[in-house]
Amino acid sequence: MSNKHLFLPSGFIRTPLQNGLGRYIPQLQRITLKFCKNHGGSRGVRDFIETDLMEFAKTNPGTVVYLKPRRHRYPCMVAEYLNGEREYLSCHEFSRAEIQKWLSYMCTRSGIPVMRFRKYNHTDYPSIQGVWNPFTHQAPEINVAQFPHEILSKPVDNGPTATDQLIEIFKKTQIKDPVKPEH
Amino acid sequence: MLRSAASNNFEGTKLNASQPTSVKPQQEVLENQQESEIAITKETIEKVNSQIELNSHGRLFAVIHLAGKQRRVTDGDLIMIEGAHPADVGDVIRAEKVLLLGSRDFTLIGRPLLRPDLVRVEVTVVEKSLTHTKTVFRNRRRKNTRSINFCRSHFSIMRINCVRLEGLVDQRPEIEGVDGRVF
Amino acid sequence: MAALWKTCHQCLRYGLSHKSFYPSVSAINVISKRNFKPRWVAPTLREIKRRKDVEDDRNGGPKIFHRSTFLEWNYDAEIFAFSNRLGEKFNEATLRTALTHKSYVERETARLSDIGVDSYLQIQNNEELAVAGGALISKFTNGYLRAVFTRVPEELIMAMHDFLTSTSNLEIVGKHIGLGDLMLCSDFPCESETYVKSLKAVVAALAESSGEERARIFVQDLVVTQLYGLDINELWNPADPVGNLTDILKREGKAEPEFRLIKHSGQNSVLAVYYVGVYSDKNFIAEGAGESLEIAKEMAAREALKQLFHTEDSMKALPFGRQLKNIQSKIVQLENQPNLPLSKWISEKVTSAVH
Amino acid sequence: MLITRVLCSRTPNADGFWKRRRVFKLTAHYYGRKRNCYSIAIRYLHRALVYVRKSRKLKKRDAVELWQQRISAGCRELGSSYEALVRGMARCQIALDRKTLANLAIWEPRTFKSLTHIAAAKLQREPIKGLNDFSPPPAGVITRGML
Repeated sequence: MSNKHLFLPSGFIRTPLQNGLGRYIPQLQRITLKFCKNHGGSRGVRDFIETDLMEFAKTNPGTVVYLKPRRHRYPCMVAEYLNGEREYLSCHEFSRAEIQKWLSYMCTRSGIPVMRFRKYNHTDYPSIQGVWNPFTHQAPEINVAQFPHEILSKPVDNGPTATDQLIEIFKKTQIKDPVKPEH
Repeated sequence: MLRSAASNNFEGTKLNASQPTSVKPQQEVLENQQESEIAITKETIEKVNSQIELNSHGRLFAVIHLAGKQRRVTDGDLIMIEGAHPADVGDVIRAEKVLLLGSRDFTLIGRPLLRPDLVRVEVTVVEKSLTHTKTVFRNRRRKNTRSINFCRSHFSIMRINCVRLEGLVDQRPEIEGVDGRVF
Repeated sequence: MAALWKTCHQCLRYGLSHKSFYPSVSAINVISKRNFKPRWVAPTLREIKRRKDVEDDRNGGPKIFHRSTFLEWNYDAEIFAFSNRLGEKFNEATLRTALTHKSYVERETARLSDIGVDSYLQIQNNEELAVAGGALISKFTNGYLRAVFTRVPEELIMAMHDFLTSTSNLEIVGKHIGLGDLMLCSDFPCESETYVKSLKAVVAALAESSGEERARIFVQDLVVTQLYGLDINELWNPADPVGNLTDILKREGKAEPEFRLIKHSGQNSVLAVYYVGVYSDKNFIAEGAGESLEIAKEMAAREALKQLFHTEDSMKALPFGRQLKNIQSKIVQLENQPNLPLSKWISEKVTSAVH
Repeated sequence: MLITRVLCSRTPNADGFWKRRRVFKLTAHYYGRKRNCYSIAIRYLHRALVYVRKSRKLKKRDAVELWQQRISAGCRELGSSYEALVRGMARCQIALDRKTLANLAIWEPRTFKSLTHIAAAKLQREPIKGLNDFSPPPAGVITRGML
């Protein structure tokens, strides 16, 4: 029994609460940015807060942004999603651009944990004309046919067999003989 | 490209058997075949058009070409697009490359694509995230040389909102491919 | 993400000769660093985990805390984000009352009276809003179901309505729009009734603040979409499909349904399958399959009924979201007009009702 | 990328526990000492990671073969053949790929049947040597000279 599923779960693509069917609801509920006011490792987070945080909050009104200044702690961001999942990312020595990138990653995710997808599509209606079964392409005549039947009993014509080909070759040689003058 | 309503082989063979076996001048044989074919064509197109008008064709499925791959989609499906896709979360895109559209009773096959004014497939971007960490590991044997690269590539999950037939099959609008474009 | 950090570390330990040390995450240039954990880290973590397990066993599972007990919690910002996330405009007061439960108000008044402050609290609870919301939700779902499933008998409409407005379904919806943290109630973790009540109250609050039209679209987008992917014939099935089919055909003046065996295979084996077709005065209606003749006959009758009601597997896709724009008026009109019950169902009467 | 001075400096005596843990997580499903002993497990882990890289291409090749088998099975039941279908469709500018055709063969049999008949009709009009000499031409196909 493989324990692989313990480390990297696999599954099929899905969305929480049929998202996108009725309307699209952004799934990121809250994001908490923890940083230290003086430590060099939080410099990127501090730059981000000073410059882009307001603009980020305006573009994502559906997400609450919490800032948590903690002395002598490594910076990190924790995202909480509507389906209850929490995602932790350490932002130690991140640049401002990296913080922006990872924040946009957190915003566009759906909270479903990262997994290996077994298939790249998901449909609840795989077949409309009915799944193939041995009866689909069978002609109903087979029910009332009396065997041996002139069409159904005929073997699938796989082309001339070897003996037929030999006979043909022999016939071709036959025709040439009478033309030759008698010696 | 339409097929006659006769769905399987054997009814067809009866049709052939009923045709006059004695060889007639070529033109005439073609003539009466033309009549019956035109009648069948008109009748088939009439049936499909009536289903389109009454919207009684049931669920539709389409084969669309999106981001390099062909996918069979129907209403409400989820598809995954690998690689960075320009559309952002919540955007609605219209998939224009529709190769085939099918329902329970008829199939419209594009050569290679169906007219854009005939079919409308709308797609909403529901999630944009990174895949799980894939390892690219190279090992040169007995040379104590190994290299490992970790990669998380972009992907987007999209919801198919609707697969809809908008025009009749044989009526072409005067100017084609203009809808929705601003001049 | 943590996995990435740990596996990055792996490459450094191999002492690579020529390859670049840094994992090239093609998406984002994440530069890994060497993080060597000193010798005391592993045993310490092991000890912490052991103590945590002991504590969890003692009080039966890990202790969970309500989100509002965290340091970073701002109720006004959460309310603001809640309405923006759903794309709806609520007025602040009604939304707050919609989210406060009677149990919370009682607990607060009890707490205040203990301290000696017995002033009457101005917070109203969401009882009336919940009742009004419940009525709105069932009205909107009925309107949608009758407008989309025009040919379906009233029994199936009721079954679908009961499924959509069932506590389990509304609880799922409530949880997934983030009510769990916003609700002010005394029970934690909240029971499903509290979720259902607050969802109904939110719908009523939305109807009050931005009109019934918006509330209808809200219910269609969130509650009714739970019908997607569900085989509605599993929700309700006629008890005696053959009898119902004969009644319907008689009422429509057609001949009795006649059942004929079309195909069969594996007759006296475990995997026997019989295909039985239903014919009414010699034209084919539907076919069904089953392990025995009786089951196949019943399935054929069921399939015939599905075709009459237009609920067979290849039925039209349910319209959601933007597809509903052009039938909103019909939905409003059909909200209180029930469909025909099964006993009086005739296809002519049904089609005429539609036009 | 230059390796800065810092990275090459002496490192504190790091705990090998985490290095081994990372390997044992990936070899948890191996058998016997390959699962538990680091020096043995690391060898098999390297082999496994190389297989992971190589199998990415193979997986795609296997998938195409599988589709090809399913399409040819579907065609043969309908009296045509895989080559006839693919060649016929190519000549009619129908650009469906093998994944879609296999999907249609299983889930939408009537569409697949009409595709095989169109391809057969096309080949009947412009025969390819050795392709459809034996299958009876499908009846009920009206091309209105558009093929």
